[in-house]
Amino acid sequence: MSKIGVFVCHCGENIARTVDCERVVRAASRVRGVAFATDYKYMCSDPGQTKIKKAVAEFGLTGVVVAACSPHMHEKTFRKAVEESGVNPFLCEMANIREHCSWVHERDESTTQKAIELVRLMVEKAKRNASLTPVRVKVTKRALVIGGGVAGIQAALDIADGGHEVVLVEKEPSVGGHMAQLSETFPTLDCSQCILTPKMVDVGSHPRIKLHTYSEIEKVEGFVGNFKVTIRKKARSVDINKCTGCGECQMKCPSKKIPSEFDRGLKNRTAIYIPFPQAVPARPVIDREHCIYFTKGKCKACQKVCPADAVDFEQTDEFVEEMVGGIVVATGFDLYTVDKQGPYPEYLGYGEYGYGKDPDILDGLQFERLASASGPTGGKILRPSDGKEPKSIVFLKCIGSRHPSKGIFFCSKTCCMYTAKHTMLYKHKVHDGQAYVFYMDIRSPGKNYDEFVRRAIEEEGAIYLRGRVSRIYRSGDLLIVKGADTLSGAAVEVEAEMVVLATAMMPQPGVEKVFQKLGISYDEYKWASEAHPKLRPVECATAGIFLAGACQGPKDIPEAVAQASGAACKVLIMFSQDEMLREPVVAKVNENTCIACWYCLEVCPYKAIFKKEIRDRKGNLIKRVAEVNPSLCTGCGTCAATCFSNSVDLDGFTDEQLYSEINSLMAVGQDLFGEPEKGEQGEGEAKAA
Amino acid sequence: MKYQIRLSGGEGRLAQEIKVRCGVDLAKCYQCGECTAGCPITPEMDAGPTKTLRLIQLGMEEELFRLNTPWLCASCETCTSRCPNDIDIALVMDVVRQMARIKGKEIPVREPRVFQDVFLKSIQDFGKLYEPGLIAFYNLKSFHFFKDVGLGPKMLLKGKLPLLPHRSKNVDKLREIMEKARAHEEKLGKKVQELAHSGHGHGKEGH
Amino acid sequence: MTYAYYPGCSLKGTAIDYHASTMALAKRLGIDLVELEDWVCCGASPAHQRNPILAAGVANLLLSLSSGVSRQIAVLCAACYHNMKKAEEEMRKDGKHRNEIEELTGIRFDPEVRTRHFLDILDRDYGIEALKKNVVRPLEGLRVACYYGCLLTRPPIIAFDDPEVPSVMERILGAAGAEAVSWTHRLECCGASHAVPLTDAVLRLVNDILIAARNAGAEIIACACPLCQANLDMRQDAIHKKYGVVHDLPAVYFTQLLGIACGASGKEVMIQKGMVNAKPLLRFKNLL
Amino acid sequence: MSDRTADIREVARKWLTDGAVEAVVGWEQGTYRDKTAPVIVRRAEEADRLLFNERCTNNLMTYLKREPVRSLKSVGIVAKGCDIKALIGLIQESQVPREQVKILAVTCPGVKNADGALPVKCQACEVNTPTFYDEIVGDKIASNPDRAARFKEIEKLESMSPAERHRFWRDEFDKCIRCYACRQACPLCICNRCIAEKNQPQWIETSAHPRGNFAWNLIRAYHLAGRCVECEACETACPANIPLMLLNRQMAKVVEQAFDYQAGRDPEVQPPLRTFKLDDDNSFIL
Amino acid sequence: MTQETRTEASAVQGSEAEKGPAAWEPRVVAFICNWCTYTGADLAGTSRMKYPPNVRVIKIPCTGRFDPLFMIKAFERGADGVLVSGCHPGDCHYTAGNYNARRKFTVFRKLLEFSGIDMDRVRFSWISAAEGGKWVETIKNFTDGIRQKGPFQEYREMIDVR
Repeated sequence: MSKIGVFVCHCGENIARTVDCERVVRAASRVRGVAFATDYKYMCSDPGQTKIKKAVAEFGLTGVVVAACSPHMHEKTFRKAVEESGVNPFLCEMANIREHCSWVHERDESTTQKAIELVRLMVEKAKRNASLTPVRVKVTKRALVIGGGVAGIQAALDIADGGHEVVLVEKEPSVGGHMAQLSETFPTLDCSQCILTPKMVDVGSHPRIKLHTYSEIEKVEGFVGNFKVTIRKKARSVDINKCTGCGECQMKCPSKKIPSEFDRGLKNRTAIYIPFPQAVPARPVIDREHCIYFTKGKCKACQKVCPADAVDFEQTDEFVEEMVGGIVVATGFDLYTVDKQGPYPEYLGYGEYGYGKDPDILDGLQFERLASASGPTGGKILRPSDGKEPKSIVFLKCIGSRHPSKGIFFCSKTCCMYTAKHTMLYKHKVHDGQAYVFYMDIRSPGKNYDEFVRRAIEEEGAIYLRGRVSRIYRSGDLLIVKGADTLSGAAVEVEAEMVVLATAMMPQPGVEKVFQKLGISYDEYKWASEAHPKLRPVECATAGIFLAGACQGPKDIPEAVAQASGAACKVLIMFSQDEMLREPVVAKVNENTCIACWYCLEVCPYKAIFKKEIRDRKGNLIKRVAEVNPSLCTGCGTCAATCFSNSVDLDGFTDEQLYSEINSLMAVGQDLFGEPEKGEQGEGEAKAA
Repeated sequence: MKYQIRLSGGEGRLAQEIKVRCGVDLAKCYQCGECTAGCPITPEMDAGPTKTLRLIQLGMEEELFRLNTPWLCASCETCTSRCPNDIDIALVMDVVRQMARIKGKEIPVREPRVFQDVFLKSIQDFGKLYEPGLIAFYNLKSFHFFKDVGLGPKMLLKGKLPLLPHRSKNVDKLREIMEKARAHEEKLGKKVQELAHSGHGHGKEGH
Repeated sequence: MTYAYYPGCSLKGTAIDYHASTMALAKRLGIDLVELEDWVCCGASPAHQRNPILAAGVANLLLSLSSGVSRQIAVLCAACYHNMKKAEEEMRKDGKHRNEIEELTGIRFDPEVRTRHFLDILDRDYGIEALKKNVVRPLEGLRVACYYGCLLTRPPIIAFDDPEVPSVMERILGAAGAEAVSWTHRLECCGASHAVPLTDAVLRLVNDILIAARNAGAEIIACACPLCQANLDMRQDAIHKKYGVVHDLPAVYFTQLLGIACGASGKEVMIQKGMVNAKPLLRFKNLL
Repeated sequence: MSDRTADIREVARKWLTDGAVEAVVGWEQGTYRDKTAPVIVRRAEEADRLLFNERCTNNLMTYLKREPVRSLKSVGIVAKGCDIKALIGLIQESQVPREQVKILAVTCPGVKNADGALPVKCQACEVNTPTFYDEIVGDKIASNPDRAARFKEIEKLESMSPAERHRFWRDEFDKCIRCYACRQACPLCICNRCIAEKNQPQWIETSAHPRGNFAWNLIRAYHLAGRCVECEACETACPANIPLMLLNRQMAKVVEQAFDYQAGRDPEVQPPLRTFKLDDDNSFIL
Repeated sequence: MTQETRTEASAVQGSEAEKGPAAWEPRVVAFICNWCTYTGADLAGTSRMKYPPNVRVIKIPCTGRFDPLFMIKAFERGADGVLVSGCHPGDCHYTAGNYNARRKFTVFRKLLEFSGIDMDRVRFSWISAAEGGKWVETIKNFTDGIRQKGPFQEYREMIDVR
């Protein structure tokens, strides 16, 4: 039989003014299972807390209900008090008779009545409270960073400088990501590589950073604090330790006609290649699809010339296991392509622009390469078709982005700024040229951003036309761009010599496979989803996994870097303790009645529910059931509410508790508190202090 | 075309009516101009599709029906197929024409309407299009007596114009459908009325 | 191979040559086209311009007509095809709309029915290879500008080829030995429905199209739509008067060229019906 | 015109002889001429007990979730298009492993109710020729579904005032004797321990009392929302003739309209109450 | 439980029988989520807004925890109206609890409506921690609405029959 103590707080006058606290005490004392009831001016004060502790000891209370302010205010206080008196803190509940009662109602019978019922409701709950112990999770103080773009680099460096080991995984042969491809960066126009390369070098040489380039995530097991990650190191066909990066092999390689990924096809590379001069590690890799030896069976030119004898054709993919406590996802973005069968087949291409087949129709990154001093043209703006300098150039914004009929609704956020930058770069390089920009809106919030755009228009003379373009077609030497200028309400035809499409920022193609392995959620476009759009923007719903950079949605460099440092900081916070404590409000499964329909598993936002096999001694499968991993569960209770047979329940908000809370509501009118029936003396009778 | 825009609530009504009549939601239009950019007839049009849709969004009925744009629309559906928001703009133009007729508005360009009438008359009578009749009628009604007369005899010469109209057995069914369509039009009209009275049809309606 | 056949008003009137050449071609390819019984006009543009639901209703009536042979209806006129296909697809797509139309017309929509443009039939059912086998008089060295106009590929739901970059006509005439020039105005509108009422606009558009074709080095234009053909063919005098440009560029139906390639005589395909005479050119290429 | 019965026996015999399945579940001639009964055929020579006719109204899938069939390693089951929908449901909710069942689909022109009438499910049937099976017998039959038929009765009820509707259901539910025949007959009532049998807490009162009856019948329908394949087994089974399908179909209608989902179509698709869309209808939430 | 049955009877009759219908007060049960609506209600309190005392709050961690059984039970216990409220879409403390809940609402609500339950006695709302005012308004007009409707007779009948 439970012995509940009820402690009614006056909160000075705050409660007592409108609620008749004595009556609440009297009523409470007559509720079944209440062993003691009293009131006091300030329950949260020291003497108040002492009252509670004394009562617990004196009457051997099995539960405590404090009728006072909102639990959000003082639940911790009172639970601590109860704990100090030697009772499990989770046996203490609060009835909110201040915010939800005394403060919002007039002094009136009905107000006191409500207070009484709220108390009774909490008593009914407290009766069914269980002693709970916080979930403890041990933490492996090692981090994994997925993606070696600027975000990944930043996160890795911060965590490593924070004193912890970091494993950095990059799928390309070198770190650097898209930022390494950029020419100059807005709004300061400082050279991208000048600011990035030092960081790349740091990552390569940092004592606490273990770099896996040309590698991918194979498998992720475990949970927060204890992930076991398997990494596939793709066969480079070059022994990095032997190789000195002299580049001889590149010179000799006979297959030279492979479009360079780094230069986005504007330049060719060899089959054995170092992606770009500043690559880290500055070691070549053999592209087996194009290598003559791998395709035709003979050549080995590179091997012959290699002074270090580092070329190894027999090399195979290698698997490495790493134990880590936290993971930072920085898989970044790629560009939507307007061609028919791009890497994003689920989105339509732009037939009206001839699917961008025309060599003089480029995308933003290609233009970056053209404008880059280290680019294919050494920084000159020249037409891929005939190497001629374009005297008129048209930039189109929102290509793919904000274009529902092509399947994409979102705004890519960075295009307004980099297009403005492009017009400037163009003007700086082609003084007698004219840049036109077709835009729908100019979105330039951010420090010095709008000033930057205005400069492009006012000083660099770019002509901005507010409208979309309906069609582009070639007529002789020119590209005819049929657009509109909605401000003058007219159709516009521009004769351009080059067209640059600001195509949408999209998640890396196939990145969802990584997300699935990590068990983190992503939206319809496959952008990774954060735990809370406002308050937890760098965490994933899955504990121990954090987001950095454009894998979460379009971002520019400063944002990506800021978020990366945020993520790193979150990891460091996690690593600051050896163990993590978590509220014991977690779901549990009744294995006898569970029928493995996996509804709970599907609705769980935290992927905290797993399939468990129950086997007999001989190991024969008896049945499958759902199992909750308490260190992942955060106690939303969606599973419990979804299970048809209520085979899942939630500690702290159990079916029984809620049932009896609802039940207690029939306590309307005085009647329920009428004199206890015969034979119920004593147990119903509580000593009113 | 000059006018000052005064807004005093209830602007959503016009868009609402369009939505009721053809299901097109003009709240979707973000005025990107792609329709105007692609429209083959813009040079002849006073406003062009984009501006026309804008007037609807702002509930400017009078100005809308003063436009020649809807009447010059050639129904080539370039706008519809390229609209980034999948708005069937060509359909909207049709509906505007329809509403102008229902509300008995004075139309800026008469030719297309006359052509429409004559054409439909022809198929109502014969179930099929009797082209020579069409051209003749049309010229009479639109007072361009000698329009395409140049062509007529030539075409006859070339045997391109049959001399007698042929008549289809399904004409009655066709007429019935035309009748029903008219009825349906009125039904929608009532629905519009109700919505207007029930105070619906404000900007929010779209979402 | 048997299909129901909906000619539509034009093919029995101004575009009688389209009809004739199609029949001649079909005969040679062994495709029978059985005309729908008691068909009526599809309403062209005026119907939906008057009242969109009217167009859909009429289309549903047409779709319900029997030919006794097939639920696949071959259509030649781009306007008819556009109206019927659009109505068909929309009813298939949207149940609510479908019920509305069924109620309006009192005719049950049969989801089995398919509106097919003859180009599509040649391309997908008959097959380019099979077509090649039937070519007896290759259109050697004939530089053709294939003109689709608007109604054939718009809106995308009715398109049977890439709506923005179609290639079906090029492939088919290519198979017949012609040299299909690549040009820019294949999908530009000719002002179709304004053919009669707004001649000025039409002249401007047609002129642009003809210029583009000329610049691409075309000797003849192939059309798949009576309105387009009529405009491109008949307006050249007027254009001369208005812009002082002499195009003298014959515009014929793709079926006429194919028919000739497959051995039909010029008379059979009524090649003489064009206002701009195509005979000299074809003779010169000794195709006649 | 193929003889479905013969073909079924043929296939069943084949499967049983070459050991593809341990047993075949199907229909056999019932005690009364115009009735069929479910049968489990374990030996090839028994295959001739199987038959198919317009009286094969019952949905056999419900046996898959019960002994003795449940524990079989591999079982063949004769199924009409509509029955297969239920199986798809069971597969979606991983109650039946696809690889353990061999579906002997039979094309079906429609079956008859006890009263000889054509059930609504047949009027609205769009799977006369099943599409999801291992083997199929019978000539293909084109479907011409009258989808509206499903909701005719519902619309009548919807036209009533809430009070009238409540009265209607009060009277219907008052007839309920809580025999749970509906539950037993339903192929998709998959719980071992039904919520109605859960005590501590006893959410749903077990006595045949209006209060409990109302709760039971509502929750039953709710638990089948987006899962019920409209096989009408519950209604057929109900000794009190409570029009349970009204509730089920109403749920089906809601799910169709709100989530654009129809049960029993595609084993790959998530049932609606196991997933969500960010842009689900929010209009009724103030 | 003897007491249960005893009080059950009185639970329902109690108020009316003793005080007569005049004194009848609507009884509203609110299932609200701990993070948004509960905090919103707290805000209403700290800013001393006023609303009718008819509402009884039952705290759940998230609307995702809400099981339609709760609503039925509440009505069985004599509630005249039931409110369920949680975080706005996109604000759920548990990211997706309210989305799952929303689907449950959609379905169950229609079921209640179909079974003749008066929809004015059931309400769903999203009330954020900042919307103290909205909480007050919601309770006010929900309670007033029910007051006009009077006691939930249809359900009472089902409860009372012996």
